[in-house]
Amino acid sequence: MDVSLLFFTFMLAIFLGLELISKVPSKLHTPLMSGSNAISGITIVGALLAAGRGGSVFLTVLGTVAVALAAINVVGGYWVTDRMLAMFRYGPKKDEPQP
Amino acid sequence: MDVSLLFFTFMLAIFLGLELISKVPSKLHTPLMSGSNAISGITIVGALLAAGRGGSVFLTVLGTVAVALAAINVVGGYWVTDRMLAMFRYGPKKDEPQP
Amino acid sequence: MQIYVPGEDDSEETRVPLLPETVRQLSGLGCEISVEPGLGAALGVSDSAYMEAGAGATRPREEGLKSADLVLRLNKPSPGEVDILKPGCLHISFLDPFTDASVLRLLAEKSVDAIAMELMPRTTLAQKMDALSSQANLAGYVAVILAAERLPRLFPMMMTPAGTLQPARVLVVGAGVAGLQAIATARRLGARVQAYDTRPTAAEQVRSLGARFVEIKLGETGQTEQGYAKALTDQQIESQRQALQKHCADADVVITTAQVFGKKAPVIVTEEMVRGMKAGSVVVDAAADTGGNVACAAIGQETMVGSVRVLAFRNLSRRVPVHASQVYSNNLGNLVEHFWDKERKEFVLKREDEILRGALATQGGRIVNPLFV
Amino acid sequence: MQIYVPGEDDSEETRVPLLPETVRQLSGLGCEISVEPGLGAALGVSDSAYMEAGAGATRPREEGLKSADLVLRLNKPSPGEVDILKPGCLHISFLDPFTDASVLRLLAEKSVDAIAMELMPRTTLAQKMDALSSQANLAGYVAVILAAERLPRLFPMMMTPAGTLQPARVLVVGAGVAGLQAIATARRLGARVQAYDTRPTAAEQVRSLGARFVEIKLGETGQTEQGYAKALTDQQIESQRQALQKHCADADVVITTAQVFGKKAPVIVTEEMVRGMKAGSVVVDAAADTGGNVACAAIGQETMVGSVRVLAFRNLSRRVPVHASQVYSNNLGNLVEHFWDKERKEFVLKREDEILRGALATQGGRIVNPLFV
Amino acid sequence: MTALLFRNLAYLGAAILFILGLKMLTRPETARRGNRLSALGMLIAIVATLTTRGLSFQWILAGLAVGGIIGAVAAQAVKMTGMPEMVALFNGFGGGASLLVGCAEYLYNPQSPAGTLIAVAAAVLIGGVTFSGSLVAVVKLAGFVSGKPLLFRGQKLVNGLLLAGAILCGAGFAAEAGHMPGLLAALIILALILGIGSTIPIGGADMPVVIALLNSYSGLAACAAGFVLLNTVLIVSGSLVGASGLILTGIMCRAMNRSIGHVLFAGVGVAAGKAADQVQGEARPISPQDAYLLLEAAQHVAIVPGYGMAVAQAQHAVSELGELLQANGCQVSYVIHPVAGRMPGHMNVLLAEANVPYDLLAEPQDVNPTMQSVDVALVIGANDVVNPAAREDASSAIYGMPIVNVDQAKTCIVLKRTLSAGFSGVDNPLFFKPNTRMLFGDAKASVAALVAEFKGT
Amino acid sequence: MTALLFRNLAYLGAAILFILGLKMLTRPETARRGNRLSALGMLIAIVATLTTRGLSFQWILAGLAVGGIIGAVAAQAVKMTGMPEMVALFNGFGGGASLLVGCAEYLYNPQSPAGTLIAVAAAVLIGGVTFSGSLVAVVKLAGFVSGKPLLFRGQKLVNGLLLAGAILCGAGFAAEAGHMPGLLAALIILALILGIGSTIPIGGADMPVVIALLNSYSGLAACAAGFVLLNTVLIVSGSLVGASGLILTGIMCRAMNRSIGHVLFAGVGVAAGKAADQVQGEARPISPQDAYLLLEAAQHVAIVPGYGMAVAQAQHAVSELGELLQANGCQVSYVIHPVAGRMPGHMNVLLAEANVPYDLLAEPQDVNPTMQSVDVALVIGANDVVNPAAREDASSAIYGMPIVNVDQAKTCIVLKRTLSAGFSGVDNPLFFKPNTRMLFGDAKASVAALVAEFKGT
Ligand SMILES: NC(=O)c1ccc[n+]([C@@H]2O[C@H](COP(=O)([O-])OP(=O)(O)OC[C@H]3O[C@@H](n4cnc5c(N)ncnc54)[C@H](OP(=O)(O)O)[C@@H]3O)[C@@H](O)[C@H]2O)c1
Ligand SMILES: NC(=O)c1ccc[n+]([C@@H]2O[C@H](COP(=O)([O-])OP(=O)(O)OC[C@H]3O[C@@H](n4cnc5c(N)ncnc54)[C@H](OP(=O)(O)O)[C@@H]3O)[C@@H](O)[C@H]2O)c1
Ligand SMILES: NC(=O)c1ccc[n+]([C@@H]2O[C@H](COP(=O)([O-])OP(=O)(O)OC[C@H]3O[C@@H](n4cnc5c(N)ncnc54)[C@H](O)[C@@H]3O)[C@@H](O)[C@H]2O)c1
Ligand SMILES: NC(=O)c1ccc[n+]([C@@H]2O[C@H](COP(=O)([O-])OP(=O)(O)OC[C@H]3O[C@@H](n4cnc5c(N)ncnc54)[C@H](O)[C@@H]3O)[C@@H](O)[C@H]2O)c1
Repeated sequence: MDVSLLFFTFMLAIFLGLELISKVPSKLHTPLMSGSNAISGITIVGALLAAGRGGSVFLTVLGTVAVALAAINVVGGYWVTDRMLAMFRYGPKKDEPQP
Repeated sequence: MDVSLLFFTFMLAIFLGLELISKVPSKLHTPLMSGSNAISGITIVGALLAAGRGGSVFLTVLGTVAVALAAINVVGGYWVTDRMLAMFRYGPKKDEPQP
Repeated sequence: MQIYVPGEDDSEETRVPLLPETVRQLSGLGCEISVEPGLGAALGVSDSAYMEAGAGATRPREEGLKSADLVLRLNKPSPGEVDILKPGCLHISFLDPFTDASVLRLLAEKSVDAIAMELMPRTTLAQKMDALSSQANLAGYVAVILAAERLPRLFPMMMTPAGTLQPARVLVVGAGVAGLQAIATARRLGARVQAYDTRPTAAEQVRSLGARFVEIKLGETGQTEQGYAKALTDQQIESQRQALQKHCADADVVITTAQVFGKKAPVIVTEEMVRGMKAGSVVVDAAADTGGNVACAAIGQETMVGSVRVLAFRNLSRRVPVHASQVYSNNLGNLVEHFWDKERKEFVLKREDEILRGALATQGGRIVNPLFV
Repeated sequence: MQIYVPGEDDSEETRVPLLPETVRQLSGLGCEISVEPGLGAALGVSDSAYMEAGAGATRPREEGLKSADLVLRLNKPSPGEVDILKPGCLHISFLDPFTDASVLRLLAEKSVDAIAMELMPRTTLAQKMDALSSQANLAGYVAVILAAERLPRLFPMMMTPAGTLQPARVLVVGAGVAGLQAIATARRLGARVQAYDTRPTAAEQVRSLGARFVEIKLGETGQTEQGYAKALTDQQIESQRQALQKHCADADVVITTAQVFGKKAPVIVTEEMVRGMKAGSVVVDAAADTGGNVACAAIGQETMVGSVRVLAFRNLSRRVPVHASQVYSNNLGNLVEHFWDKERKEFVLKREDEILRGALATQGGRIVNPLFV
Repeated sequence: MTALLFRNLAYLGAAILFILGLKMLTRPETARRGNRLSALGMLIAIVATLTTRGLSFQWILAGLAVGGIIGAVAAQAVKMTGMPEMVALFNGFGGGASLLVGCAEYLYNPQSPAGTLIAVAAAVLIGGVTFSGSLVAVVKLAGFVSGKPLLFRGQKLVNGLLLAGAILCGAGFAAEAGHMPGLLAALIILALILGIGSTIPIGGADMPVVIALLNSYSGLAACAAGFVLLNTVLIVSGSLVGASGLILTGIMCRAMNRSIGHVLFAGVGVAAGKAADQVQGEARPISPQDAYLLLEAAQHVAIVPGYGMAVAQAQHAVSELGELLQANGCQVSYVIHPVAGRMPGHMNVLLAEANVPYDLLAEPQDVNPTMQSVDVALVIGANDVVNPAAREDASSAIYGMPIVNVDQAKTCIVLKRTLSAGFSGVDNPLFFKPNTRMLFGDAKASVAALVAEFKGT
Repeated sequence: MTALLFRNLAYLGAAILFILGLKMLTRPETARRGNRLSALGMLIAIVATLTTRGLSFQWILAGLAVGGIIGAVAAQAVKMTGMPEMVALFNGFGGGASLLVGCAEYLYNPQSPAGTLIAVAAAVLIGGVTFSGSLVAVVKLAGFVSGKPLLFRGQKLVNGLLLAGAILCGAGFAAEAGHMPGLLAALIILALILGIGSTIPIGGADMPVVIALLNSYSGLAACAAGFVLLNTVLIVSGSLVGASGLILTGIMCRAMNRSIGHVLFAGVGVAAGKAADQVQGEARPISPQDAYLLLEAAQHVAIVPGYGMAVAQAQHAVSELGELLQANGCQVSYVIHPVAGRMPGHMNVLLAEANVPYDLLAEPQDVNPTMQSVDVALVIGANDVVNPAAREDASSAIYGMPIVNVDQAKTCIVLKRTLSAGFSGVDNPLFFKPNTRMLFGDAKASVAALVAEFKGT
């Protein structure tokens, strides 16, 4: 049951991912890539478990390295995306639509 | 775990449902409604279990009624949708795009 | 009610005051109409066409004028004609009162109630009977066509294998009804069009036709409640001339339509400005009827000023008599229908009516229009 | 190489064969150019403008013609002028060989190599030197403007407070270069335009300008390799007339531009058809130069046929001399440049060249053009 | 285990087919294929369910046979005009089935955890509302009772109380760990009454919207049943239908120029007219999206240009919109009032420039007599020439001028920037009529937005 | 239990924030807010994870601190021009982390079921490819090595073998129930080599596309890690990024006029030119969608109309497209060749009718000298007037005629219905040039489709 449910979730997320993005102005290509790259740093959740869960020192070190790598990805990714987006001039602020 | 996973699935399906439909030509409003109504007949899965699982006669009858109702919904729903859609003339057949 | 429609004596007049179609409209209201024999001859409309449309008879001018309750005509009557009108009858036509108000006196003396078409107010409601507008509209078109026919170059731009032909530059001075139609027509032909007017609202209207508006700072200008322009001070006229000088020099065609209601048209284009234009350029003074905007124009004629051709024909709409007659005839028809009392089958002169307050020149033996009292 | 440009004697000729701009282009190639004094006078171009542009000198006609290696001019030379040309020189102008081929003989006798502008092939490459096209283009525009000026109604549709003015109906017969430009111009002015041509490809071209194409079934028609129309059989002409009759009767303006290369223009519009038109309508015969398409037209004049006005002016492009001169001058300039050998600084007559094969009338003392051998 | 795995894979496949099917149903070219794909998914889900160990088939087959035959016969027999009722009926049965599934599951296993009981309550509540609401819709649509909204004072209050009661019953039921089946019975009754109570005040004209909404509900009911059974395919399909149904309801609402709030909480079917007469003085704005939906569904559109079109230089965009409307099968006419613009023939110049064929131009007197049959009158920067005061208000300065009677069209959309008056300075009551919507903004931008909506399909 | 529930709810919230964030990142007005929402989601997920019972924090904090600081400093310090490298680098680290997570999980619990082991292998394989591939991209972009593609014979074969080997190792590893850790080590090595091997043949110009693709991979790696840990938020977020990244890759590819196949399997960065010269004789069609992407990204567009525009009566649509391009910040000129059309000034009449300002019109001699700086030359139904044979082929009947040198623009899109010749009957080699794309169909329909794409944004 569990695993099949996971596959359901997986399938739905894939479909959602495919639907979510349809047309992106070219100036947003890089920020979008960078922003979604930051999301893929979610693997940090696994890394945290690996680093904190104990086990051999080797394992812990492995986990810690994973945490560090993932943290770079997450922190750097969001930050750099934010910097890129800060450079844009927006159009009319007032009708900034809610998502 | 189970239940939270179900909620995940639920959430994803809701989002997907919201994204899936954005602009529908007015002549498709009724068929789309009818077609998605047929999908909601999926409750027949539950009805089948209720009717076939045994238990008291009352329960079985309840289940059977549920099966019958759901079957009407499913069979009638798809059928009537197909009939509606059969009436449309399509534009150029050749560039019928894949979904 | 007996309606009579006389023709015109002026041999240059090509228009016909009333067409069979309007006769049909009016006889539908219950009017009895008679027309002068040969009324429609200039346009090839036969007397029998009028009869078929519901006219009762043709009558010679004198007989017709004597007996009519309502006279519909194009231009003002001669003093002799006024003299034979039935007292108390209603007379509708252009009266040209600003040039010569004596006819009003004659009409008043004869106790004729007279509506002067040129006094029709510029309101939305009155527009259907506004003959000044409907003729000015045609004049604007004609002005451009006259210029195009005489210009030694094309109006539109063309990029051809034998080089690029630059579009003509057209300057329109005065963006009232005639000016706007001139702008539209010149734009249609592909010219680069600039236009100028003193009324502040004109800029938007010029742009609404896709042309450029020439901005000249003159200080206070403004317009009357009727939408007519106010006359400028001498100093304003002077600075306006200066500012327009270089626009004229650039232009291949200058069309002037500036008028001031009830006054002589302002002189905007000086001889110097005309002489400063390129050889072969054309100037059309479409305000010739009220004295003209171009200093060196010979009213009514086509002359060369240096190497520039200056046209100052009167009554430009006469050059498209078919449509000019159609719109004038409709204006008259709409006017009569508007004030027609269907029960009593007669034209009712309500003094309190806004339109009549403007357009009525004489009533009950007196000149009633405040402009001429 | 000495180039000489003489003026024209015909007082009706308003065009100038070469403008200072082209002089500049040619002297840039290394030509020595002299012009007849007063060459540009008709357009107000002074002799000094030519000098500034690089012309070496002004020379009286006789002197100039005698010494020139290359003569560029507009219309064909008089026999006397041919006589004084330098043998072996090159002469480029319209020669009107179909009307009168004798000038070719004279030129050949004098051993003058002559290019006739009207023989220029209708290929993509030659288009920049194709004077027939560039003049026809202007003629199409002029034809419409002439008609508009004379029509007693407007071209565009207008829905006004005084009624709806119907747009003029324009029929264009012959949709070559002139016809297409006429269509475009009439459409710009807002008329309802129909057009007709015998060449099958014309329909698409007419529609590409947004006008209606009148379909008439005539059987085999077709066009030559050059893109010119083939002459019709008598029977075809007859059925064409019949079919066009009712379209003419509906039209306010008829413009004919039908020509057949090297032949007299076909008579398409009969007097009966003209008389069947509405009073005040206008017919412009733009094929007057080659005999005219309208039976009752007086070539070169404006006449009334019944109540219809018929115009059959020659050389319509003369009415827009500024642009007509510009394009002809550019045609000449492009022609010389195309065949100019930059090394040897001279005009090279390659006999095998496709363009020259068409346009060259005489060479080396013989008439070489196959149409006239 | 393998059977379970197989079943779950089949469910996964079915869900994918439903998703694809729904997606394809939104495009005319693929709709029919989409519906069939989704039917295939349903077949797969049913067959997979039947492989569950320990099911006895006689009852199931009886139920399937009876239901299937009824459904098929009904679907085949119904006339095209009766489609909406039929859809509503089927939908009601679906809701009823979910209700029964919820009850049966509870009765089968009364000692369920609280979560399951909540789900049971939800399935019963939503299913019940769907069931009875759909039946009311059927009855109204079929004309068994008047389509008129049944209104009484305090209706909203009653419905609110019913809902509150139902929720309380459900909560109590779950809190008591299912020991009080009476609460469930009460819940069922309340749900059925609520379904009726919330549907009867809605007029027949709004029924399609109501059915779409009930359809969304029946999806949610199935989803709730899924939570009862902890069955993923039910949850996924149910919530898909629930969510997309909501979107569809919104789309249909806007295409009928209704707000969902109005549909649900007032007898809008007829009351729109009445209600709005009272709000004279308040103009109703509309978004380009909603205006698009109105135009997209229209059979006959009258475009009335005025000076504002000229100022905005919107003629090319207008002409393009006209072409798109025609391509959509709609009859389009341009009604040119003689005094529109600022010079005679102003509109003609502009429309000719934009290549609008002369045949499409009409004068007011040609169009006015049949204005009632015009679905949408699109007023583009005109004001005085569509001012009904000229007809209605004898004291107005323009009284007596013939106008374009756009106020008599089914819907009138006015494109201008503000509510200010036109050239004549006379205020325009058109802007406050119940069937008028204001599309504020520069006319060119607004028309371009409409064009974009059309092309974005 | 409550902690678990809380954690799962937090994960649910995080996933919702990721979804909203991604959606908002696609619109300029909301992008920045979207990115911050998604960052908030990440924070929530991390904090929630830290509530897991029994975690010891010292290592975690060390890792977080080191990684966080490095990330922040790098992100702050990098110059705008260095952004792409930086993104690639971060991405590589993400992939590396997934690889390590997979390994660690296996080592922690070597007796996992086969399913988990498959997931471990997938995480390691995809993570490894992402890691080494990203590093190659960084090195290429930063100019440490030449951006040129490194090509050698049999490269594709080698990569294929590497991939097959990696899959075999993974399968063996899972089949042996994890008893052969050596296979895992081998898998790691093969994955790293594969990442390098599949990236070095790609030219520097294509790197953005490659990074987008590797980004999609790193999502999938995270998803695989999710399957290892049976953690939903990982699965959901990872597959979201994986799927949307794939779509983004496609979008970017088309905006750069590349096909994804070319990017991956040939050294397209420079080879496009070479390869295409050989395929002379084969015209490359383009869809309106792809043409839109090219135009949307263009800074300077030259529109070259011809007789086909007149036949199609496409002038209004063309004018509208021009306006949209200008509104998009692009410089637009209309290049009118003197002989275009069928009468002198043919294009002028039509463009004037469509209100194209005279200032935008240019003659060929004005534009030709700077044609290299034109991003897209849009040839609308012109043929002879853009035929490079007039310049290149002395035997051609039109040799010597000046043409519009659209073949020298960066990209040339030709709108016509077929490959047939124009008026002159001369065949046009332009259609087969490597930088030419054919947008087949009626010009009006094609331009309208482009306009629709622009407006649909
Ligand atoms: N035809 C003639 O010969 C002539 C001559 C002179 C006067 N008139 C008079 O002009 C009037 C014509 O009637 P009409 O209905 O055409 O015009 P109107 O009554 O003057 O109304 C035009 C409307 O367009 C709106 N508008 C202006 N710019 C706009 C823009 N950029 N985008 C959207 N809307 C815009 C204005 O409202 P917002 O400001 O709220 O946008 C205005 O209310 C009549 O009263 C007539 O008598 C006609
Ligand atoms: N300017 C003049 O005065 C004049 C006069 C006469 C002749 N010409 C000659 O005409 C030519 C003009 O060159 P050009 O480049 O403008 O035109 P062209 O070379 O004739 O090419 C026009 C192209 O447009 C395409 N086309 C036709 N209808 C179309 C439609 N509905 N949608 C999309 N494409 C369409 C055709 O290709 P498909 O069939 O594949 O679609 C054709 O190849 C020159 O050779 C010139 O010499 C010019
Ligand atoms: N309400 C209606 O339905 C209606 C109908 C017709 C006209 N009008 C309005 O009436 C007004 C006058 O129109 P008209 O054409 O009869 O005016 P007109 O013929 O009296 O004058 C023509 C134009 O010349 C301009 N002018 C005057 N002095 C000038 C100067 N020194 N320099 C430059 N321009 C100068 C005026 O402003 C006017 O625009 C306009 O506002 C017009 O819109 C309204
Ligand atoms: N290749 C080029 O660059 C180029 C340049 C100019 C013209 N052309 C082509 O040359 C051809 C001729 O053009 P033109 O204007 O010089 O032709 P033209 O002046 O010789 O004739 C004018 C038109 O009259 C038509 N015509 C002849 N007999 C007719 C009849 N009985 N009824 C109706 N119409 C009749 C012809 O078909 C032609 O279209 C056209 O196809 C044109 O496109 C090509």
